[in-house]
Amino acid sequence: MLFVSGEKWMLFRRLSLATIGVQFVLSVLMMINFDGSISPESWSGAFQFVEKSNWINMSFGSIGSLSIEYFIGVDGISMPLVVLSSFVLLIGVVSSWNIKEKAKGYYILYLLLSSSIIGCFISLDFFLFYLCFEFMLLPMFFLIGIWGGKRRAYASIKFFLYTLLGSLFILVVMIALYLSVVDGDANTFSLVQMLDGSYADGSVLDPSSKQLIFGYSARAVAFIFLIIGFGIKLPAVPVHTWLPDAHVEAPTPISVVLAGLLLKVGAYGLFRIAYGIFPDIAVQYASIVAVVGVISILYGGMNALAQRDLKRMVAYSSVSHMGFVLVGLASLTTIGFSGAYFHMISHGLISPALFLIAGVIYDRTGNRKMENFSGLASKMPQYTFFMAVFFFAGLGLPGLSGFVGELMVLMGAFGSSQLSYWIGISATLGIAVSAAYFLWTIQRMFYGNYFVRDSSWDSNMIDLTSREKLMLIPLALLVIALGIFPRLILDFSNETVDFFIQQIGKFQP
Amino acid sequence: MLLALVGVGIIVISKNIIHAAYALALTLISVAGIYVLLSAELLAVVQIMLYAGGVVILLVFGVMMTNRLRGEDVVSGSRNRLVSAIISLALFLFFVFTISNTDFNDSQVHDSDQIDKIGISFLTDHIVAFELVAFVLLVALVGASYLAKMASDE
Amino acid sequence: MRLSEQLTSILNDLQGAWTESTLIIGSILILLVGLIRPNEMLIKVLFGAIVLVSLWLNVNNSNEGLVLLDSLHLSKATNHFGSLFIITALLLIIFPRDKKHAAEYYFFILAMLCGSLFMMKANSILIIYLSIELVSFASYIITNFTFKKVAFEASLKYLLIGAVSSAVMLFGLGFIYGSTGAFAISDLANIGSLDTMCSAGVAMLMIGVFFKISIAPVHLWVPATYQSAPSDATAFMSIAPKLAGLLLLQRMLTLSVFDSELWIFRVVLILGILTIAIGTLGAFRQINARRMVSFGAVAHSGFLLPFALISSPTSSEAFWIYSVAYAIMNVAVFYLLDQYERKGIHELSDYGESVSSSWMGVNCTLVLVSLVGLPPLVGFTAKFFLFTTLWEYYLSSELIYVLWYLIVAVLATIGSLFYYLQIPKHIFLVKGQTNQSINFSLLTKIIATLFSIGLLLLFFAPKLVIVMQQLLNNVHE
Amino acid sequence: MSNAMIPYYLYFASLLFSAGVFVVLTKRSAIFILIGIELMLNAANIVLATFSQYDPSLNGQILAIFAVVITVCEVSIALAILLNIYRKTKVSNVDELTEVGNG
Amino acid sequence: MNWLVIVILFLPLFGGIVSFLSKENTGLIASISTFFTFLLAISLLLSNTSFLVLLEWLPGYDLSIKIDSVALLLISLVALISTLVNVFSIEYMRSDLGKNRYFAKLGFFTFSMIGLLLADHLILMFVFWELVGFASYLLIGFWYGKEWVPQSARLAFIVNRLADVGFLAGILILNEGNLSISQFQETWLFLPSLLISIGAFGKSAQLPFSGWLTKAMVGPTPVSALIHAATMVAAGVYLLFRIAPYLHADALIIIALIGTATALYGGISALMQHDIKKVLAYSTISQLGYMILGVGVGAPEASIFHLFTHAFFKAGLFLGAGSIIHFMHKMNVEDEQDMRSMGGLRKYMPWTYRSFLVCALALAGIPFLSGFMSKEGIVIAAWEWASINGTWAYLVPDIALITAFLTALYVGRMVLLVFWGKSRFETKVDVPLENSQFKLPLGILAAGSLWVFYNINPLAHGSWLDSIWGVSEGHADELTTLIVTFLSLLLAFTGLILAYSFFKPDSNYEKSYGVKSRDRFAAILNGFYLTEFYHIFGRGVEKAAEATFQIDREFIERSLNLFAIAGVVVSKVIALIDRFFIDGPINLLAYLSGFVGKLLASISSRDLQTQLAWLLLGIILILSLILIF
Repeated sequence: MLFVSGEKWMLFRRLSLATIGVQFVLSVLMMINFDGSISPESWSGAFQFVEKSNWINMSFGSIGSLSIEYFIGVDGISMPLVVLSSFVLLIGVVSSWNIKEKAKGYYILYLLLSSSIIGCFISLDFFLFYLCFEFMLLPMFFLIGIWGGKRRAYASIKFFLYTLLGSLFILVVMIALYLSVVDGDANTFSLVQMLDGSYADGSVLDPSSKQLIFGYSARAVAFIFLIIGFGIKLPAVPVHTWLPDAHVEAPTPISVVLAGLLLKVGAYGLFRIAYGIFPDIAVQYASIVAVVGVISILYGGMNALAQRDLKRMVAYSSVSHMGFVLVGLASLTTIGFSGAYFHMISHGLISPALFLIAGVIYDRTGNRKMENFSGLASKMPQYTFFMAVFFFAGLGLPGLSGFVGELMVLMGAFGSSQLSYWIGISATLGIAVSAAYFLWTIQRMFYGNYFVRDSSWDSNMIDLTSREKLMLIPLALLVIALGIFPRLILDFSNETVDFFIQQIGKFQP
Repeated sequence: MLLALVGVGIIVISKNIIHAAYALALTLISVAGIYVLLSAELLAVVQIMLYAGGVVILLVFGVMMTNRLRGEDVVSGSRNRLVSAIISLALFLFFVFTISNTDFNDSQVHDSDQIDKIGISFLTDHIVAFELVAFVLLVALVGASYLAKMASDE
Repeated sequence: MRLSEQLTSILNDLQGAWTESTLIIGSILILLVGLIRPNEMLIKVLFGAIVLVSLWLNVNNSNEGLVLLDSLHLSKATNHFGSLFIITALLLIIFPRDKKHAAEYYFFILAMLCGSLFMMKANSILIIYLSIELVSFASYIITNFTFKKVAFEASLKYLLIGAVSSAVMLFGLGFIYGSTGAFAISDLANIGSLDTMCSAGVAMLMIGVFFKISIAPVHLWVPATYQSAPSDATAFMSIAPKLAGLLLLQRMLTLSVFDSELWIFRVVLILGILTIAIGTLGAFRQINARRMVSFGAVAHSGFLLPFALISSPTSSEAFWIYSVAYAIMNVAVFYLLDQYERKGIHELSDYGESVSSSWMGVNCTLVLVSLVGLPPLVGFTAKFFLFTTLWEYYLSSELIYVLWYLIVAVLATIGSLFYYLQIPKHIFLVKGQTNQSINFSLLTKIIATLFSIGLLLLFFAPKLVIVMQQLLNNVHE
Repeated sequence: MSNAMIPYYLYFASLLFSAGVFVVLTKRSAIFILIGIELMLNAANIVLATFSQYDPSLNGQILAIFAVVITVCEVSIALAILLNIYRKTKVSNVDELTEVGNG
Repeated sequence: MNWLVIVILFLPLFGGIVSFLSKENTGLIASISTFFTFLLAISLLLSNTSFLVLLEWLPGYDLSIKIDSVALLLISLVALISTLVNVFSIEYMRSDLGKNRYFAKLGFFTFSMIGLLLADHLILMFVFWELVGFASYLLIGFWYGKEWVPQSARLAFIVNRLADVGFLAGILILNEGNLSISQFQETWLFLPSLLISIGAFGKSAQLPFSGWLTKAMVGPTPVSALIHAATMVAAGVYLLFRIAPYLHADALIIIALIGTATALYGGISALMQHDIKKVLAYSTISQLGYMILGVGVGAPEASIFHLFTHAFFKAGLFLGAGSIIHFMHKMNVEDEQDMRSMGGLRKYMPWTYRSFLVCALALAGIPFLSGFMSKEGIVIAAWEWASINGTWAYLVPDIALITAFLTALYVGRMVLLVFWGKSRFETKVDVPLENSQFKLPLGILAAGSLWVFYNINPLAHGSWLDSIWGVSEGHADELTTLIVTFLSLLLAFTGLILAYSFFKPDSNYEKSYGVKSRDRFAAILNGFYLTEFYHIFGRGVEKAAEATFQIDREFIERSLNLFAIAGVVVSKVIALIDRFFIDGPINLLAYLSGFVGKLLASISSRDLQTQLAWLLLGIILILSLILIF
């Protein structure tokens, strides 16, 4: 953490850059050392680089003890996400280069945020996970609330409340899980034990105990709670409305992190916790989740089509894209899971880039309304080029990473035994919708005769600076690389996902 | 007992605080009589001394120092009669119900040297309470005098 | 003879009441010193010394069980909770005091403290009554110490409500006494079952204690009083008597006699739910910061209430953690509010003026977020333990009310965000009308920071709370 | 004095208590309210005294005596506060005291 | 051999990239690279290579590339036409600023198209399918500065995309671990067959997706020649050719009907156009209809042959049109593509005229030219098919014949109006003005339309290429062949004669043609308002999107904030209760007793006694709870 006194913002940004840079290098090193070919026998065998030490251990006399552990490690699912996070965070630092106001606070919060995001991905203790999950809220709240746009107060509070609501659902499930899962004799928060399903006999969430809460089985209630909780973070329709506001009001780097990583945390939670711990219920509720996903895809897409604000459009496109993740999860097939997973990664690259692109125009003019611009292509060809790469990646053009994820998700959806064809076909329609809104945007803003609403902006309409290129080029390269060689990522996650599906397969009818 | 009821009646009906205060004195004295009937002589004495002698005079003082200073009527309006009546009636009915549901048969009267006994238990069984009440008195004394001083200061 | 035996046992047990005796004597000392030399610093130092001595005595107290001829009941819990109260009192030193009236002021604080200790330890119903009255009297009087008209009003209302509830309680005590012949809580354990009259008595006794804990429907005095009483007195009032009352109630209600009395559980849980609801919903509409926080405190009383019903080790552990967290948070929040009020910031909308002091704003936010119960602050740990306890309790008791309680508590936690966050919202997000710059002294900032660090630290190392418990019980591992 | 009389004392106490409640609720003057409270406390004392006669250690009576003492203190504090209020506002009716709070 | 495939695939892309980076000679580099691709493909074709390559792309999903002679032949075709178009474009785009970009995009397109032809795995095919669409989008939108250009480009892409949704959904329904065309065994079910066919319809501009093709004409004309005549639009046919054996019978019928309808639609629409490119575009639609029809009636090999020949003559026509437009542009004619401003171009550009005429006649289906040979095959197959399927099915060959007549008619009209008669513009030059870079491609393409390249017998309906696509011999009986040949020849010549009689120089029509009058056949001119329909559809979607957003803002948002609002409301209610709870019962009782008075006046929640009343009420409730429980 960065508690350096003084008022020099230069110092802060360099320090944070260095910190995040080191973080990135370390995570890449880790990834290189990660062995993706291990096929796990059980969840406890799936994790690597495990570190474990006792953190909180309280004796409760006869009841047992509360033990919370500092227990971290990565498997094939979290490893690439860790790298992605550090990468996107790095981009975020670079893009916050021109934040000078209250820079100290900004960077402190930013680093707090970054460590909690990474913490989320690597923690193997539910409590630790939850902690990091919550920990993201406050810095985010302030980052949006202080450095945001005009309606920042509204947006940040909305964001905060929504996400908090979600996390309370998760909290309830966490407590229930804690009381049901044992490691040896003692109750534990260890995700590994939860995943391996070592339940205490007769406890609430023990699959064999069939405990009812309000007439539903306790496990179903817990699963639904988790879906709601992470669904808010994801965000899925109909609990997505915080997202556009938060994005629109957040400063560019924060939008980048928000879209690139925070949404992934929600998805990761669904993977790891909702689907990992409750595979039996996941099978039962597959079609409901899929329907929510499809609605998110189409609904988000239609909303994006109606937007006049570039950032808002991108925000809704995120809703649409995260719908694919839900569909992929709901398919409960290897390809669907991998697809959902891949889509997370790819969206983690595309959406930051899209927000950067929106940020570029905002930096120049202080305006993002589409109707205020047209024909930018002739004035800013490089900008247009990058825009095209990411827009087309967003609409799922083959050869770019967006396509692979969508394709795999759809393959999963069609291949799933739980879902009817109509789910898949409707989800496929989402591709057309995304084409519509991205292309429309391109047409309105970049093609046609050059025009800006306010002639005073004219002088600012310069092409990309080298700093902006520095951010966009790596993203573009990665998007293309992943589009052509998806196995760059999938080789890491493959074994884990296979094992995952095996676990779920036990409950398939 | 009847006397007490009369006093209560006056309090309830009266609008004049002074009248009410005197009626309270009447009630208190008759309650002291009841104490005697209940063979709680010490309590009766304390009742007359502290209550009838202390509280009522305090109250009258209070009335004098507030309303009277202004030369106004010492009449106090009343309100919410119906609700209040319902509430108090409900309470009363509840108590009556409770009491009538209870048997009081296995007890016997102990009639001995009360004052001795009480004095001893003040210093033995209830020594803590005794000290405590002393402290409470101190607090109240300091508080009341302090507040009164505050009032006269400003 | 019996008398001499009694006297001997009193002498033997006297150690059990040393703390209180010290406090009584100390308070008189303060009063005297105040009469002779009304020097603020001197009084503060004296106050600190008295409190420290009593803390030392309390920690070193080794008596347990019934002492002083069944008047008091000592246990590990009374020991460490007593120390907690004393420490809370000690913390009050950080609040700045006006020169005037310092001696009297601390006298009443000590009286409150002493009363709380007695209340917590009371066994005889006589002591219950007296200690509650002692605390009440001290509170009534201390409410006046802001010397504002509103304070007088508030204290008069407080007194009248208090008097009514104490009359009810006394009536109830009479019922209990009458129907069972029991004159102490420990005697209640011996009776077979409760008849209607005794139940009524217990209920009315509970009303009296609820008055101190500020549970609905006897919470009505809270907002007015908290709003107009001096900050430190408010902080103390919201901690020591409340927790003491809870402990008393816990000792009483967890007697096996009441196990079969379902109505008690229902009534307590329903009132708890009601209290949470009223506290939370009431806080929404407030525009005065202090008043809002006081509604929050009412909600917290509701959160704490179930601990009075549950006697498991988990519960007592959780109770302790919640109490410690609550004590620290409340002292902190009232300290901060006090500091802001000293700069003329009372209403929520005034907080926009303080945008220039963002460091205080951060501290403020941390404390309030902790009150909401979010990580990474100890408020979360407390809530977490509370929920865990309730869940366990639900599983063991199968009372549907507990589940509802849990649901309401979770919802209220969400709801509490809406109002607690008003202050940070105004500090950071809404600009004030005037651009006067408000600066806080370094000392204030340091103290506020220490509070924040404490809240964070206890979150990351909740073990410290347990260690503290052991230390306060003079147990060394 | 027989056991049979007990309920009647208790009825009487209840009546007194209820009357006190009524007074507390209806009268506007703070002093009147205090009088009401006195009635309630007296009722409680009667209950205590009633039961005390069957108790060899007379605890009820002792409690009642303490209660009387406490009541006196209470009244004195109340009057002191009232005096302060009166000095400030020239008001002694509680419903005219509406300054605290905003609802 | 694998490396050769990769070279073939990536050479055009590489050429495109290099030409993008190079300052000068961009077109030359691109041309050379595609030419080498062509040579390579031809050499592979001649060496009769055929193999399968597997790539593991996703874990567990091998993508297969299959090289066989059909693919190689078509690759050669694509490479050849691409080369020619590149050469043509060097001159055509000489003065354009963005020509680097242009050649790069062309290279990218060629790459995608070759990839599409190589793909054996359906997903891989889909990948390139999309890339082809994307490249087309880029090229259509090349002159993005004009307002309607990007709009048209977007329309083309989205229409394609919609069809692709069907394609993808079809593929995914089929997906059971194997998606390589060469490894399919059984006939597919109806749904996936139909869905995949929809994909093909989209790319091949069949009804109802035809509209995009005419819109696509806003791109540079060489692009139209390459993409929208010869290659991309043929992708759908190629796909259907590949999967024809596995298609469900019902789906085949639908394909046949759609093809027929499209053929007729294109033919009618082409009749009335004024824009030379539009004529060609509708004609392309019509011809594509033929091909699709061919697949539908079970003669995919005839279709692919038609595709092959059509590629030559239609590319020739488009390049010819490009040459004309280029010329008109130099003449500073305002509507450079409007036939109403042309006329008598024969003498200014004789080379163009000759090649254009050859190609046009090939299109009309005149013997000795390739069009005749391939089109006959389809019509004969349709006739055969109809004879099996019953009376109603004769609709298909009948309409095909009518379309042949229409084709001859509009071809004749176009040639006459453009090249014959007097010029309707101000001439500035008298000498023929043609560039060798124009002549070469035009010549090659026109030559490619001659019969000799396919079969020595000008009246035969097959060619030596038949062996490549493995046509099944001798299924048509002589009589049918004879009748059909006769009929179509008759119709074609009738059409030409009719056209001549209408549009011959100095005819009434020809004289009045330059006058831009109101069109009597607006519906036909506008292609039956298909694109307008798209626009309406698009607006509908837009409206729906707006509505969704409204829902989002008004409904979802509200209902979700209900929690907060509910909180506020409840707190208000609490306040109200606080204030009126006492009032309520009092009110009631007051009415009853007629005792309405001051009681109600001064009750408020701040008031102590109300609070006390609350308190005591609470106590009573608690106490009564004891009794209840």
